[in-house]
Amino acid sequence: MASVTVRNFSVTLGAQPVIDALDLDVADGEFLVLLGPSGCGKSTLLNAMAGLVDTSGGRIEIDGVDATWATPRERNIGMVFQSYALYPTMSVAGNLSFGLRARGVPRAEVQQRVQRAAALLQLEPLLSRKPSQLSGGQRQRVAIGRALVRDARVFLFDEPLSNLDANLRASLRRELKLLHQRLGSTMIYVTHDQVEALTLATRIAVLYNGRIQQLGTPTEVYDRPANRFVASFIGAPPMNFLEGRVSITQGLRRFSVAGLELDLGHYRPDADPLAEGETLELGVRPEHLRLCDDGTHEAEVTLTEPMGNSSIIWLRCGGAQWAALAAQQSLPRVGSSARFEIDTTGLTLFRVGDGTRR
Amino acid sequence: MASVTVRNFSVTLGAQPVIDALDLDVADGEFLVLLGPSGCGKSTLLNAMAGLVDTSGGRIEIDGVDATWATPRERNIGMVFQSYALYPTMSVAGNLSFGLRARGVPRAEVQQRVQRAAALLQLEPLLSRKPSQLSGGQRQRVAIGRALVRDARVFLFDEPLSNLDANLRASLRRELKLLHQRLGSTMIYVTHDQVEALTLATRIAVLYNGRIQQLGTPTEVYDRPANRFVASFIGAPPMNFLEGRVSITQGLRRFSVAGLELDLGHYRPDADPLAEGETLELGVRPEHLRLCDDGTHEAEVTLTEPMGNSSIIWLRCGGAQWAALAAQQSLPRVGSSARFEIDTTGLTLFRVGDGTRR
Amino acid sequence: MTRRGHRDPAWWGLAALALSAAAFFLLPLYVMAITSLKPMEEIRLGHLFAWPTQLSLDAWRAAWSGACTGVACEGIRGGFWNSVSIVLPSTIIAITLGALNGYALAYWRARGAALLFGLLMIGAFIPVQVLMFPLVRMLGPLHLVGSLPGIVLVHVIFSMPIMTLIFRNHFAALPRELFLAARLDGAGFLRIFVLLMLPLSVPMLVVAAIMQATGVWNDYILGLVFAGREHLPMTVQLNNLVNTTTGTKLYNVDMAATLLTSLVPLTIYVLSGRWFVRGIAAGAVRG
Amino acid sequence: PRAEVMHWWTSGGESAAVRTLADAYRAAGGIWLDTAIAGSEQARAVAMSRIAGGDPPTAALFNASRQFRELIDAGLLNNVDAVAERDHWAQFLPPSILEAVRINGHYYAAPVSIHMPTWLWYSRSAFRKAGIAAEPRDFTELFAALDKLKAAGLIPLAHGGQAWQDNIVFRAVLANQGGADLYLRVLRDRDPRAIASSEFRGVLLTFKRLHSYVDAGSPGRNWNDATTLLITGRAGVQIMGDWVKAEFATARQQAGRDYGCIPGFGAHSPYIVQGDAFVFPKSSDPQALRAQQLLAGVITSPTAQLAFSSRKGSIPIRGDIDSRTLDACAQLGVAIMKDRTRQLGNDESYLTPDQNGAMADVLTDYWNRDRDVAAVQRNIAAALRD
Amino acid sequence: MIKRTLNPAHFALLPMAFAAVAVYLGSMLWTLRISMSSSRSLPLHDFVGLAQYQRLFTNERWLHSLHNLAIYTPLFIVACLCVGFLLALLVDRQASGGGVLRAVFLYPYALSFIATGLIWQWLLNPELGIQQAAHEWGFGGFRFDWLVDPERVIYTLVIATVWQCAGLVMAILLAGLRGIDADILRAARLDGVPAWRIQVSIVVPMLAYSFATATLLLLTAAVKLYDAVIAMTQGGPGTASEVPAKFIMDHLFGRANIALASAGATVMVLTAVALLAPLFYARHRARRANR
Ligand SMILES: Nc1ncnc2c1ncn2[C@@H]1O[C@H](COP(=O)(O)OP(=O)(O)OP(=O)(O)O)[C@@H](O)[C@H]1O
Ligand SMILES: Nc1ncnc2c1ncn2[C@@H]1O[C@H](COP(=O)(O)OP(=O)(O)OP(=O)(O)O)[C@@H](O)[C@H]1O
Ligand SMILES: [Mg+2]
Ligand SMILES: [Mg+2]
Repeated sequence: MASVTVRNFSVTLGAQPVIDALDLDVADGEFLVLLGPSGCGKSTLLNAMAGLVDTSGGRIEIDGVDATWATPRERNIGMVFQSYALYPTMSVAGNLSFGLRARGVPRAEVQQRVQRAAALLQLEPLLSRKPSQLSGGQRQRVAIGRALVRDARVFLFDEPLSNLDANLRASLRRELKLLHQRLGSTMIYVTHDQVEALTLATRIAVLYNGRIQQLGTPTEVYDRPANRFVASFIGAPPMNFLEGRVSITQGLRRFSVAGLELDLGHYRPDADPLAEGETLELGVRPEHLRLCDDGTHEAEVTLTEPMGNSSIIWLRCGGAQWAALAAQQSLPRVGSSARFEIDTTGLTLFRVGDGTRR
Repeated sequence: MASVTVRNFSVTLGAQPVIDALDLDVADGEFLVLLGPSGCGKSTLLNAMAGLVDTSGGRIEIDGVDATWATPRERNIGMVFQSYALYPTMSVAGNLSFGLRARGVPRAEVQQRVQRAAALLQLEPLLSRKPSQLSGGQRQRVAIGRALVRDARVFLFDEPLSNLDANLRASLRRELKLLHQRLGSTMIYVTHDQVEALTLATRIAVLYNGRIQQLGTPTEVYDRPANRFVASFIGAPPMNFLEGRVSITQGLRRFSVAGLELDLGHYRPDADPLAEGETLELGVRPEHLRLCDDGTHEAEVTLTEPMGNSSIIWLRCGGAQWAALAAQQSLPRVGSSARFEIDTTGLTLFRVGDGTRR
Repeated sequence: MTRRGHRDPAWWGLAALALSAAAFFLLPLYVMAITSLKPMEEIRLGHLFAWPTQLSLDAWRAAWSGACTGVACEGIRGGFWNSVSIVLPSTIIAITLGALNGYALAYWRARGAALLFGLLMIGAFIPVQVLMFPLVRMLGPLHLVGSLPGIVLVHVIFSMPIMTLIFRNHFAALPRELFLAARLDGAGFLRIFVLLMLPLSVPMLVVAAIMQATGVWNDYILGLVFAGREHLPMTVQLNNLVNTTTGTKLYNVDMAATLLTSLVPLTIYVLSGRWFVRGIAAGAVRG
Repeated sequence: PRAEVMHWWTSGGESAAVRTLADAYRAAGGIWLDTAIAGSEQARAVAMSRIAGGDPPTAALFNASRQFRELIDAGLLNNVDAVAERDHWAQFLPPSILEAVRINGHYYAAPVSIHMPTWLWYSRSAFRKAGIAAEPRDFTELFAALDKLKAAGLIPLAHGGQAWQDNIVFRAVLANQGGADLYLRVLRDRDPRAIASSEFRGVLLTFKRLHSYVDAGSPGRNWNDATTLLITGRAGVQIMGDWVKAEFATARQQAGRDYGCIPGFGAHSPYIVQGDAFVFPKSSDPQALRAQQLLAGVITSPTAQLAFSSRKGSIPIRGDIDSRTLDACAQLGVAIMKDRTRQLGNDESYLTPDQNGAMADVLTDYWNRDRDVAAVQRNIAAALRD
Repeated sequence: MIKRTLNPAHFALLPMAFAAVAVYLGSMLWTLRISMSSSRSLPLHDFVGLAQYQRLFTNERWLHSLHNLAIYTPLFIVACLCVGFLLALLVDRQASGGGVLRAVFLYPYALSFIATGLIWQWLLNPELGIQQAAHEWGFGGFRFDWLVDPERVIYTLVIATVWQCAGLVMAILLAGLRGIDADILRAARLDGVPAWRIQVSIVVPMLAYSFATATLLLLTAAVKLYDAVIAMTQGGPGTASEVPAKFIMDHLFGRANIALASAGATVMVLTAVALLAPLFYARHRARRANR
């Protein structure tokens, strides 16, 4: 129900600036996922949006009206705090219902909304407990519930699922998606889990050094990272980075790196075409290294990390380390040699200096 | 440096029993990962092992000597609390060094250990900060550091990486593994992240309803789950469960489910051989459903969830819903029909009643 | 939200409330002050709130160094250092013990401790004058009556219930995880107390200091009985000055003396301000 | 010899007075250590507990009354018979005082001063304003005067509404209207019939009638604030002890010129004697005894007495000295004291503090609320019974 | 938590144990003993049974004192807590003026009541103080003569003592306030809770322990109420504002009847026990549950 616009927004905590001159437009009804390394200012940004910390500059608009000085109540924002910040003296039920009661929602409705939230988050048996009597994950779920019972215009989630087990997380993820579709309210969601990010987001914003590094749809961010940081930050296991040179022989562009010659036929640079002899950094995602007996390249297996339904296989080839993602279960022996090929459609090239996408 | 043995251990919090009559043997130098749904008692178990909560029964031995009544100091256990429990009035450095100073480690060594931990956890710039001036992830890292600076006999980690970004998590995961190999100290590790579980664990214990459901190596637990719960709990996306019947035609056992006939030739039941007409529940992991144009079965694509390097593809076939994990990027259109085949080597069968493995 | 603060009407409301409250609290002080600046003739006219026709500090001078309090006429200054030498140890010891007790009661299960504490609290309901006599009987043989250690001991004993109560409740309100984490770190009873708990109690320590210092400073009855002639606190002089049945009264001197005597506690209050630190336990645990 | 002297004389005039004693003692070769504690009860309490605690002062001030009986019975006091015999106390001490200090033949206290608690003070300026020519000579005239004052818009009776002040007014009425006989039968003999008598009833009624002449601000007021009303001419009359003179003095007012003092009505009005006396606790210190003997001698000596009284506003404990140096009111008192028949003991010299207090409770309650007189008589009887 | 052969707490608590047993328990027993004797100004050790108690409870003034205390205590405590909490909020809110305000609200606690009591006596005296001033400023009808009104005098004691103690309560609550994690208040503000509601529903419960401290503190003060009475009313008008502590003190000293005084003290102690025991038990239970 609301768009959020942030204009050259700055927040300074203690001494150093955490957010500086940040611009961000969140469209009405959007599900924006905020990604960024630990300590980059995600929570601070959410707090500032909610009007909980003083901004040292800039303005924020909700639905086009200036809300820079609006009280949290006026903004009507729902938030899940990273440190759950539950009301320690209230029961779970009390925590869930407090906001509603404070806003004078009729008793019956409060009842029924709390019930719904509790059911959704599997909290029914705990409704009468105090937060101190809950497990970590249960506390987190209460924190989620407290935000969800209210139909806010904007929801801010700060790593809401980090302490939940995989199944619960998956189901809540689905629930959130449905909820978002049903309410159509704007959601800003901080997470470190890339599955969450990619499955939930309509758009992803990558925050780093107090600025937005890239803002785009999941596939954009994943397939066409704006710079080396974004590329390295998104995707687990992370991208392989190797420096090499562009060479052009009778019209076809190739990239020579660590003794390999990769065809750049499919590569579409952002700016002017690749020039002979350019030194660039190559980025290849592990899933684009395919192990197969008829692979073009030969390598030695140095380490294997099984991850259940897939495994990381570390290869040494031409003095360089490559990580490959293999779906199959049967892992090659460490020390054995394996053949692999690189899906050249998935290559990315970065300038060596500023790391921007070439 | 120490083995931990827990004998019919019970903990009651408030009214209801959280852990009841639990037995667990952690070998010296083992890296035991403790898995379980939210609220199943993992933290409680750790706290009890550390001697921080009253045990209502049972005994715990460290290195074979009874430690049921030993003081935390005597147990010499290092622990990362799920709720970080940092010392709010001490700087990060103070938090890290407190335990060392308490044990009278010489100043110089304290210094240098704190430095090492800080470097490892990327906390150097924050050493002089107070916890209240840290971000969630930074607090968590301090909590980890506080445990790591001490060379305890036993380390207890309660979801130590839950609030860190993927890269940091990956690198710390690796560090922990190295640390474990270097120190050779026993580690008990609670996590909800199956990658962590599978990559770190020498053995995995699955806790549910206050008892250990299965205790085994990662591959055992993943490939031969002891019961339906374990199977459903481990593996994301979760296993497909479908009820069906065993049929034997001229010596070959087959399993007919949702209109499909699956060959059970590779299946080795735990107990006596499968009998004709047995009704069982089939468990197939999504990665064992392979989409390929020459697949034996036909199905309709109902939903696709891209997850970066892989995607979940939901198929309807014979009235049943199947989740398949596909590595490739190019996703089939929703509503289109697709062919797939099932890797029958990866099947698991469960008794319908108690859900134990057949 | 300081910057936002100035804008909303609620802030002004609060400010107004604060001012009126302050006015109410200051009214008696105002009367005391101007009374202390008036000559007796003017006071006799009985215009309580009227500003003095001519301000005179004579009363203050007299109170400090001139007024008679018996054969001696040296005002109240005599006992000043006595008071100081009583207050300092009494306060420090009492607070230390109180904090230690509170800490032990809140975190360490010592059998019977709760019972002792209950006993202590009940004792807090007996007027000290009642306890004075038995205490004299008790301390007399130990030659503690009429000595500095004696009076300090007495103050420590009489303040113990409240001091213990304050800190017990304070520690009970802190998140228990902190204590557990410290235990796990291998810290012992005292180390946890000194390095973790005391820093977490700064505001409470201030409150305790305010209470104890004021209480001891203003006491004179215990001082009279237990301090002995050499250590009589200045409040005894103050009392002799202000509190007489059939003697003549010089109100201006009385007020001046009272204000003078209260200067020490007042300074403590003002200075204590910066120790009321915010968010002591913030960022400790999540939940 | 060193003497630590404990007393409650702390305010300006009082300390001036006690200083004369100190000087006299020093002159006699002693060393006077002064322990002044404001408030007679306070001071006595501390003295008691110090005596009990085993470090007693050399001398402690008490009222010449039954207050120190138990100390004597408990054998905690030294007597000063030697001094008393030497100086022939028996000959010059007023009987009521003698009674108090000489217990079964031994002198256990050295009296210092005599106060008369029930003086009637009036402001000349107020009387002038109200057009009152002569001093009232009995209660009818007093009430007439009070009415005149009221009519003149002044506060007729300046009174501090505190139990002990109410009590003083009562005793004034009892002594002057009831007369010495009733006074003694009630307070000394605690004779139920006397208490039930109609005379006593009359006394109570007069007492209550006085209440109708006090102002609204009276309750809780300190006696000196009441005196201030006289000094500033806002009130006419106050019934209070002769320590009031010190208050007048500090306001530079003089007896006869600015205010008048009436010891009682009529030529034979009784004179209530309220004495202060030092007692001498036993102590381990050998030289204390000498100090106590010396002290007893010094404070009762004519010169010391004269110097002391003139400053304290009291009258000397001995009639055998020339009192012309004292102020008018004091001389009046000394004159009256010559007639032993007019001397009456203070209530506390007849009653235990306990009985006294109980009666005070009844009286102050009667003074402040509407009580049936008969009930009050019964209550007083009950208060004095045990 | 853990059974320990040697508990350091035991050593730490030794001084407390000494004070509690040797001094308090000892004195209480001694007092009890004396209350059963016929002691006057010096302790005797004869035995007269409950005679003193009998006398106590047939004594008009004692009963009236209890009655007064019963009125005074709840008023005083509630008023102190409310005012103190309000002041704490005010001081807490003022970023800059906080220090000054704190001192202003706290200073009455520093002044001995001998003098301030007199000031209050003046202020409340209809001929002299506020009422008079009001009349001079032209509010002829204004009446404020509680001090001289036997029915209302007790309330003037409440006013003066609240004025004296509210500051201390403020300090205690302030210390508690400073411990509250800001995130929780933020969460509440996000929930759209009005400021007053945040205070009532969240801050107050979180300050439960501080309030408990303050309440107990005030309770002891109320029971021992003495100085204020002496300084302001001396128990008057008549015996309208008498309180138990004054009764005890009078008999302890002026009226030299320590037996009766001891009886009074014993009764006060027993009342305190009756009041506290359930409180303690409940708190004990609660703490257990949360562990
Ligand atoms: N009160 C403070 N004073 C100074 N610096 C602070 C304060 N609070 C936070 N910071 C710093 O601000 C930065 C941003 O904090 P923030 O909590 O927004 O990080 P984050 O992106 O949420 O990290 P995480 O993913 O670990 O939660 C961090 O580096 C932190 O150290
Ligand atoms: N003080 C308490 N009183 C009553 N029940 C409690 C108390 N503390 C925890 N519990 C319950 O005990 C169970 C186990 O808690 P525990 O913290 O061990 O769970 P957990 O396995 O760590 O869960 P999570 O993964 O969410 O941290 C939970 O269901 C919780 O509700
Ligand atoms: Mg954060
Ligand atoms: Mg947990």
